[in-house]
Amino acid sequence: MPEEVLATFTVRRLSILNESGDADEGLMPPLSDAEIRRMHELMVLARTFDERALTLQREGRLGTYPPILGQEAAQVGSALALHPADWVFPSFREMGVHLTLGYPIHLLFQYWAGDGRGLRTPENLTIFPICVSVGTHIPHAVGAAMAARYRRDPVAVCCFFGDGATSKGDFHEGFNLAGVFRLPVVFICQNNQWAISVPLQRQTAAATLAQKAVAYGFEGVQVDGNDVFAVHRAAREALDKARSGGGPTFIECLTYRMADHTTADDAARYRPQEEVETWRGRDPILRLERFMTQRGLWSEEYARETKEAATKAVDEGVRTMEASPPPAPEELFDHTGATLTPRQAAQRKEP
Amino acid sequence: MPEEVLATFTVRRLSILNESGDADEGLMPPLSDAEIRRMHELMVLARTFDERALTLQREGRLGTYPPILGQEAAQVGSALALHPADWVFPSFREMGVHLTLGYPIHLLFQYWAGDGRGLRTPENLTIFPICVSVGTHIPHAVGAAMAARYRRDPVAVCCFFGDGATSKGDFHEGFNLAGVFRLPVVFICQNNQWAISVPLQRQTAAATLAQKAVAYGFEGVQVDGNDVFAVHRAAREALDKARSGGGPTFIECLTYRMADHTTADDAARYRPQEEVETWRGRDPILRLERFMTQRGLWSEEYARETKEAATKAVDEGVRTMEASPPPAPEELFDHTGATLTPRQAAQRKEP
Amino acid sequence: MAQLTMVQAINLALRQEMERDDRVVVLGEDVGRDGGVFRVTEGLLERFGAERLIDTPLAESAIVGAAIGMAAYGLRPVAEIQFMGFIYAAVDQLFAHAARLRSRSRGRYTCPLVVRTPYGGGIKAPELHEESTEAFFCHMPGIKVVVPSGPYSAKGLLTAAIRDPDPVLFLEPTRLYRMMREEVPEDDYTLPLGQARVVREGTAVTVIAWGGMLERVLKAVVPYDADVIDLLTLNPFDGATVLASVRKTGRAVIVHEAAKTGGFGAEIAATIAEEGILHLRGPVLRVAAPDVTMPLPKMEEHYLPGVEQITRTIDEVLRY
Amino acid sequence: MAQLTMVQAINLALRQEMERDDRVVVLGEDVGRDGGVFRVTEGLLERFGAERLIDTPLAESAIVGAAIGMAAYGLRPVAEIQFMGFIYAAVDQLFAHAARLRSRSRGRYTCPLVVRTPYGGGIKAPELHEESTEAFFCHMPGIKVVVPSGPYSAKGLLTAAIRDPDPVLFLEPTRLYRMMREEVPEDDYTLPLGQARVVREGTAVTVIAWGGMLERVLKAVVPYDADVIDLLTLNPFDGATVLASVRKTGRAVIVHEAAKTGGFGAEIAATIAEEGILHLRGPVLRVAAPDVTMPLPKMEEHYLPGVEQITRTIDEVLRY
Ligand SMILES: Cc1ncc(C[n+]2csc(CCOP(=O)(O)OP(=O)(O)O)c2C)c(N)n1
Ligand SMILES: Cc1ncc(C[n+]2csc(CCOP(=O)(O)OP(=O)(O)O)c2C)c(N)n1
Ligand SMILES: [Mg+2]
Ligand SMILES: [Mg+2]
Repeated sequence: MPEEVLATFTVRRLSILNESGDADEGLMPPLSDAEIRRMHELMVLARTFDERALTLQREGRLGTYPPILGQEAAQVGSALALHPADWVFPSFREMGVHLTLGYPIHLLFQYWAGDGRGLRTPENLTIFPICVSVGTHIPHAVGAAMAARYRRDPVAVCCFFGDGATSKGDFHEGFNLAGVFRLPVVFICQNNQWAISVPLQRQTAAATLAQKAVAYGFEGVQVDGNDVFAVHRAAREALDKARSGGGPTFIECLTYRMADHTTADDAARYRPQEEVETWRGRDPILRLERFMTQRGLWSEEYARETKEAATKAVDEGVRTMEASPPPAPEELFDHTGATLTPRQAAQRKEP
Repeated sequence: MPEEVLATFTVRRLSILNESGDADEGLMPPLSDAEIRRMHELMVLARTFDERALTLQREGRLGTYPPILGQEAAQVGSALALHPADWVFPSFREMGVHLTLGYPIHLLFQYWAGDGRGLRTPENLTIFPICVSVGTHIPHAVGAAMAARYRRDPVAVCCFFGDGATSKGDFHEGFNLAGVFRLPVVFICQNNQWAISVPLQRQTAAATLAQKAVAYGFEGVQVDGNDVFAVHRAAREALDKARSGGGPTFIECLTYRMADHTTADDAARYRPQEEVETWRGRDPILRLERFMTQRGLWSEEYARETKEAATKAVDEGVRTMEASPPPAPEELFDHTGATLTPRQAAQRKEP
Repeated sequence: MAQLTMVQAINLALRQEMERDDRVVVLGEDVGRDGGVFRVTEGLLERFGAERLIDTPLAESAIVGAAIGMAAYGLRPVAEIQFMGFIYAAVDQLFAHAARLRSRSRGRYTCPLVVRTPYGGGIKAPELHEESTEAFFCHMPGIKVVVPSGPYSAKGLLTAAIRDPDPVLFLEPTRLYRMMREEVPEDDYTLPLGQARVVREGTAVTVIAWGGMLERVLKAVVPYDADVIDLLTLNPFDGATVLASVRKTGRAVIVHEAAKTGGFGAEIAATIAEEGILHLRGPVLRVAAPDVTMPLPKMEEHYLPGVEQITRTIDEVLRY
Repeated sequence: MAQLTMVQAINLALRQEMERDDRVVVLGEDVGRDGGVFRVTEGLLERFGAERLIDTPLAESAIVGAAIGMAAYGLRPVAEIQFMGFIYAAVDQLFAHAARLRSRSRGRYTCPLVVRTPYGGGIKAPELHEESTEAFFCHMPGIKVVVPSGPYSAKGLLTAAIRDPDPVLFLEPTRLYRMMREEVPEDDYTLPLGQARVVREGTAVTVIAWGGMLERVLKAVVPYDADVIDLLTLNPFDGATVLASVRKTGRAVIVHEAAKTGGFGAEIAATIAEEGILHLRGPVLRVAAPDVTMPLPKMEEHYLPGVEQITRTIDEVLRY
């Protein structure tokens, strides 16, 4: 139909660091060498944690666990852009975010071992409990942003989720609310291209997830999710914008789920190994290491020390987790409400 | 951020007939004089029905009623593009659609009088029952489209809703499904710019509703919803496309709710009378009449006859409705399931 | 002290809590400019501004979901669902999140949230505008369910609900909104959640009801020597008061307007059958709607339990 | 005839119904290529193609909503919700639509839809993967609720559910998926919905259970002279069988793994208190989880009713 054009929208993609480790200097976010090393160390920590979690699970010491392999740049790069007072709403596959923010390793392990006490966020952090029900935490993040704005708190709210979550009604309702009230919230989608066995093209007919922001009247951008600099830059700009009243942003980090969905899954049933191999070449840590080598930030010794430090921290986390006594049966009743109902009180006493 | 452009989207607006009654001949859909008169007659019937419903409500002969005043073009124009085998999923403010498709007037009145028997669609029509819960029928339409495709039936499914419905999770989930499976469904939003007291700009930060289709990877278009030719053309093209395997379309009909939300509402509490007055000048029937006058399709006599025919049909509808005996108490139990449960059977016998 | 309708009493409770505590904010569809479709929030926008009287888009899951986020952040949101028939879309947020935030975070985050919604039949409204499915919500630990039965209890209970540290579903019997006036103190008062009210004392039969049915029960019991209990809070419900009465009377009739099977009357009857059976002289009877969904207005009086049906059931249990 | 697990029995039922009736289609998350996260739909994609084994986007409300549209159009959709903890998002579609389509349209449109979902505890799965909130769904006229307790009943009931002209919620006790094998006929057979099964006859006490609890009940009752009833259909439930048994034994214990308050045990107890009380010798007791939400794996055995708790309760009621 020939008609009047009302509006035009473009969806952009940001990438800074390519697979060979070359960075576009014009786009590089301002990062000191120490900060770049910190990025790398955290990504190594995340991977070390993840490897250990898989081992522990195989040994029956953890329950079902969702690996983060391949998503370290998206998680560490974005989490490093957060301020201490910002609020974070994770889904269930952002252990790299937790680790970057200093969530105690033993608590993470405790949670994945099936012990709810691991979800009690330490007082110095404002991370919401892991959300298992996909996408349903998005409205919580939006509500927190409403509250932060009402309180005139100079904070941003940051909400993480996967590509599958973009299909949920709560994604839509939450995004729409964020748009209407121009809230200080940044939505970060780790588009790892799979939701269990459902590939992106069966999740949505949209060519990008970033373009979904068009529906809500705010900005959406795609970044190379395996490029820690691009992720960091996009997150930093969006969080600054949020804190300074510029409203919400949607960041799609295009990445890849290198491992099975969880330890209960067998991805070989539904996806070609070649696809995984292709993405192996795009490994976010490898890429950063190549960059660091070019910059003279990498050495065998540094690498060994980094891995050792990570291993040590993870070892300690496992030890602390396993040293903590199992929950007592009465703890069942501890936090349903501020006080027990008469019936709960009676049930608590039953043998 | 300077970045690579991944994709560009445009949102277009179609209008053919302006307020003075001039039509863009290049855009006019192919309509015979008789068809144009039929359009007009149906719009007059819709308005006559609506006026009568308000009177009956004031007299206590109907229950709460949502007027359609001002939305006749959006309803009649689109419904006239439907084929008899197409499936229609209305919300609660599409009596013009019902009337165009030949839904018995007395049943419409009966329903709005609070008698559920009015919602039994006659066998020759495939109109779903009125959906009161805003937007929640969108997935039903999508499911019917899936079924139609599975059956290789050459039909389209057409789903109607308002601007408020675009905020609901079910809008999103349904649209996404329609996109993924490229289903034969046409979504028609009557954007009458108000959802009770909430104006469009508080419903969404998107500049148009049409652009929401970008999120789902299919086409969205805005049409002048008070321009019966534009609505008809857009609906016809979209329905043809759907029937021939081209996938879904979203049509935003930009119109205006001229009356209160329902007879239980007082719009003067929340919106300026001037806005209503501005839109009065854009009356869809007036506009068509101006066009018909230019074309020589309009005369005092024709107008009188049209109004009389409409009044007669509506009178008859009221008479038939009021002549039907009230439902018997046992009818409560008639259609909960194909058979009564033992408890229902016992309850049915209770005094 | 003034004679107020329930609408006015609720409005007053909201207004006073908002004055008292700047953490209290109200959100929902049409609650601001329009003052709510029943005028419950009338005048509050003018008094407290759009930051505290938030007209939301049409999205029930987001209304409750955002309220959860606000509550966790430290506010005391009062969310309105325009009619109970539209709360089903928010059940996921209520059950998977509001009810569990405290336990999920082992006490680190809490959810002091009130969800208000008009509920119940008898107002000749369209489909889904007269639901009374309170029982659904009484099977979810972590959520309190409160039902006032008049202006006085509405104000006292709503105030208590807003101050409660955990999520409360506050069901407002629509039929009572303007049906009666009661003396409602301007003063700050609360009625404790979880406590039933003995409305009338008697020794021959215990009649238990809540919300919109109480008024019919009180009409029905006039000729009887009946203990009448207004439950007020359904979850956690006041089993002690119910059992004390049944121990005295030996007979129990439970009245609710929801469909019988799986209604909240079942829990009360079960509790009596479990803990009070030795004192019973006859069956525990339920007066309830039949097992069909709420019909449209022309049929609604065939659906809702009427005075006569209550009377007949009391007569029946008195035969034992 | 083969010894099958429940997963295999359900798979067989789906396969046979799909062979028999081309109206039957399956939709849900990961049901196609992956064969379902529990492998319940394994091999069906290969057999029936992507048009009948539909991998949907991650959207529970749309899964049920679209299935309603398909059913109304004339198909017989079987929708899978991956875990019961995610069905809450589909409650609006179930309650406002699936349950009411027939009555809303006065019989013109119907909704022959099955929603299958794994449910119940005891599998050490993450949060929201072990819900047993079946009671919610038993208070909604128009929806049947069915719970098999083994491979044989799973096949017979699922076949009946698919052929039923109205919506059926089919809850599959996850713990039983691979716990036991039973003889399951290849032949076409159905078990009638709404009919309980007397699993074991006795005269001293009636024990009523369903789904995952039945196995524990059968362990617990070994030393007792107990009638054991496997409810199989919760809504509409087989009151006649329950009452006949209670009339015989005079004692009733109801066992479910859901939280006690408002659980479906309440309805059974209430029915007994209403219609069977004259035959009772003692209280109607419920063995249930405490009034808290399902905890994470480390606590789950503290939550779920165990054999010992059932035994203790039977002992208690036998004291009367
Ligand atoms: C509401 C809901 N439905 C279904 C599930 C089961 N489930 C767990 S993860 C998952 C896929 C999630 O995909 P995505 O959002 O892309 O996140 P990813 O797993 O890739 O990190 C599904 C279907 C769930 N947890 N929540
Ligand atoms: C899910 C739901 N929430 C709330 C309501 C109450 N309500 C009825 S109509 C309406 C506004 C609808 O606005 P819109 O979709 O623009 O349709 P319009 O009334 O303008 O035709 C509201 C909030 C409802 N019917 N359904
Ligand atoms: Mg994913
Ligand atoms: Mg509107």
